[in-house]
Amino acid sequence: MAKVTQLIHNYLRHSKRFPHVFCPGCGHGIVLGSLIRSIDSMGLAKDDVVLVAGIGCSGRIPVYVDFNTIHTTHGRALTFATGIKLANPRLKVIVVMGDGDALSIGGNHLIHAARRNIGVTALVLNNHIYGMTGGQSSCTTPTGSFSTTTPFGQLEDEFDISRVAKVCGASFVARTTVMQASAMDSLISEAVMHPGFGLVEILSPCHTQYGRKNRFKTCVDMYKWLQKSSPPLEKYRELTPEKQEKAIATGIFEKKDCEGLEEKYARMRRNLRGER
Amino acid sequence: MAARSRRNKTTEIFALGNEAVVEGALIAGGTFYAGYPITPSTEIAEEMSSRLPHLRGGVFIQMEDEIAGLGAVIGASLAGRKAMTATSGPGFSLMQEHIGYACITEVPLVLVNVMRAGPSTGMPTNPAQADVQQARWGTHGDHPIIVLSASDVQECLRLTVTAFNYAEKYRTPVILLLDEVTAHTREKISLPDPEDINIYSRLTPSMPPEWYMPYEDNMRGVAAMPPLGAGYRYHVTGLIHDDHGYPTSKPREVEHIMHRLFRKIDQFFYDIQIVDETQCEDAETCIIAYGCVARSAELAVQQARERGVRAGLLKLKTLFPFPRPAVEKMLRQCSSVVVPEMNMGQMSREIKRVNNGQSKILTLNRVDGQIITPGQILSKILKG
Amino acid sequence: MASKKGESRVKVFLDWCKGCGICAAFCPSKVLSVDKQGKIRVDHEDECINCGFCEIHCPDFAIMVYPREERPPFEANIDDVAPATREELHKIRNSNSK
Amino acid sequence: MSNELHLDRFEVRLSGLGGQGILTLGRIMGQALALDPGYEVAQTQSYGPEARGGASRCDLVVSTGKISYPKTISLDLLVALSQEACNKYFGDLKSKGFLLVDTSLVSQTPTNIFWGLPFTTMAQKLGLVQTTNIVALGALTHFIPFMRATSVRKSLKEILPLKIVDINLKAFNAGLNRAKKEYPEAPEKWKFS
Repeated sequence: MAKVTQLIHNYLRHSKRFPHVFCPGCGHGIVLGSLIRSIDSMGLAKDDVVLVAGIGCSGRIPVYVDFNTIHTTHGRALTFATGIKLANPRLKVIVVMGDGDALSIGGNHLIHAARRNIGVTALVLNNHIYGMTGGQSSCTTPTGSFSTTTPFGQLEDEFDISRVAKVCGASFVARTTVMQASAMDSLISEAVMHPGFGLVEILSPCHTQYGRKNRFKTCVDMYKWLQKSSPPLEKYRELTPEKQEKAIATGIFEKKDCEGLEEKYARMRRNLRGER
Repeated sequence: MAARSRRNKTTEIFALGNEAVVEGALIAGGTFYAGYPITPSTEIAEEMSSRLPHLRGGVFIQMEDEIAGLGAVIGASLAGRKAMTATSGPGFSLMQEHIGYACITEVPLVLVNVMRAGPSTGMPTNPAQADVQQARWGTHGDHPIIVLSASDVQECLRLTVTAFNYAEKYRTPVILLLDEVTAHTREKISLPDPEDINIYSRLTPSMPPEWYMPYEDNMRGVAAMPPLGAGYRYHVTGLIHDDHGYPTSKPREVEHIMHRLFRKIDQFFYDIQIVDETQCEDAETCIIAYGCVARSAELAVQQARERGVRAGLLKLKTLFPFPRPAVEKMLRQCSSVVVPEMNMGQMSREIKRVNNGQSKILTLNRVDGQIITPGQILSKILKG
Repeated sequence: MASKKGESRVKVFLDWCKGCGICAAFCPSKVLSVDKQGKIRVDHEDECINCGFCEIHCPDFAIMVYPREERPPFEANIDDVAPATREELHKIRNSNSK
Repeated sequence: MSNELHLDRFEVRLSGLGGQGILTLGRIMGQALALDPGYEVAQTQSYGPEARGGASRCDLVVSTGKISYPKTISLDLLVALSQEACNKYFGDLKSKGFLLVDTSLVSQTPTNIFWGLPFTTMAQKLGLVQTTNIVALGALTHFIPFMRATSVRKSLKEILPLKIVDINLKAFNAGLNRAKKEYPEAPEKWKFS
């Protein structure tokens, strides 16, 4: 275990100033650590990994890590990733997005990336809020909870990111939380190794913007709440319907054998060119 | 599809303007197209979809919207491809944010916009030249950009090659403006032998990666650009960044990159400025035109000469950076200048800006979705 | 991964620690606490069972656990150097005057 | 190329209903004139938003020298394959221009001086009404003196899908022969400026 932190340090950009910009207790750092560990465990070269991010807190992740990193426009990270993957299928393209990034402004792109099954991995960091802009409600802000733009409680129903991805045809869908870092490591590895479109939804609490407005005294309270309310899928199934209502299942929701779009395209090209 | 004429023995084909764009792109080394279909630019996508898969590594993808189209093009360009997209009015509006992204991250790409008439959905199958200022200033924030305009089918091919060359040489998005008439006219064009054409590709770094600076300021103002995965790991961001690519808000570094972005285009101005002069040497009345209107103007000049009026035509192929020296020369020389265009005066605004009272400027604007006829220009010349 | 008590040492990079308290709150052996400065303090190093929770859940990569017998990370290997004792000083002085 | 007729903006409009193959006709004709005898040709089109039905038109400007303005100004020849097109575009014809109509669909012409052949009926007799445009193309090859049958056939083979080339060549010959038979004098009537 001793080498874990040192290993992470090896992947960080030494020219960047640390600590990073995330608030104390923000889960995004844990995700970054997990991402580094899983990439290391898969034995991928730094050069072969492209980390693409959108705008928002999650968009700040790539700059710290020594891969090919791209900080794109709001919500469009998946479109850049699609271009990169089709242009050079050898690259492992990982997209880091926030909930607002992926499902609000970028909802269309998520739907279609899942549908066309492009071989990129999307990590959706769900903190239930627009963190960077100051805590406005997002499409995943739970019904009834408060934000700077829902001062009287959110009236709209929230998106279930994993479910959206699944019905859109994503061939690998999983959910985890930052309280389960080891599980997250293996889920990310599995998603990256998966040939088609893989999506991992990661619950990453935002105490600064969401927790404070919703009766969480400290960020540790949020982590405790996460620990309590996110049972693995098997346990979740055993719960009574009332309890299921309040719980958030974690684990793998979808995994099907498939071929990524870039592979299909390459095959079509080989056929047209008469190559084997 | 079905639009492509099968190759003749000579290298002449009978093709649409849109098809000529595709020929140009392929000659220039384009291997990636992502876009969203929109009239009157669709033939470009259709043609690309049937041609690109035959190329080694060629990729065509139809994205979910124009925003995604340009996003994928930027991604592919970062991965080392010569990439392009094509669109029309509404799609061009959607692409604006990504044009700015490509400007600040200095990603080479070519964007063809076949202009429509009117704002919003406008008139899909009628010509106009109403996106000239949008092409220049569409995306937010100060930025330099190269905007070209083709007036006939052969030019569609040539200028597409030029657009790719500029994009690669100066690491910048290049916008090629067409209009419905140019895009949908079929004409005979000769396909140049690729060996007769200068093709430029971006410079890639050749040094140990640790010493590579992705946005280094050098004499050219254009840094070398490696494809993703080549060992030069760097950070690409739409935030204002320093020479290493990391976000910065230090006033000195911000000023530095903004000035360099403009300088890299400015210092190559005379390479970028392309204009055609027709009978300008002794002209007293000059028509300054671009796109399909320049062809009407050509006939009008001929007819005016037959009536003893010494008219000339300055055809602008580069719209931005604004070809000021070429225009100023005609403003000094001629007593009147006619600016016919199919908008409410987007280019004449630029010309008036540099006029300084040297010449009388007559505008001729048509916005009914019809091309300006030679007769209209002629009567303007005769009256002026 | 868990080992016996007393076999591990804990290192905190205080420059990077933001004091969120996650490691302290979830440490099964109560090794850590948040001090008045808002940084993590290692209180009971001997209690550490090297479960690894704090390392992989520290958002700031600011904490590491390593085996006791290993050389402490980020310290120079100067074990065989020590300031002179009084006797040694005396001895040196005597030998010089000889 | 030197023994070709010298042309200065010879303008043709092909018009009819969407779905009659007006645009294909224009393309084959344009390519035949541009690539083989080496004229300059600018072919433009205009059509309604609907893919089938509605008005359709295709203009060609043919010239020995470079063409500046690509659209038509006043027509030397108007080909109308529908009554509506004939009514609509007759006014764009030059005073000395010629009119060619499909007599199976155009029953009333605005003038008594016109060339007319029942293209649609002929195509139906051939067994494929879709070849109407190519029957017309055959006739046009006779009427337009600088258009060579060999180059039109070549262009037709290049543009049409392989499967339907044979029937269309048949249609082409039918149009050409019928026009030769009924209007043997026609090609001599042109006066080129």
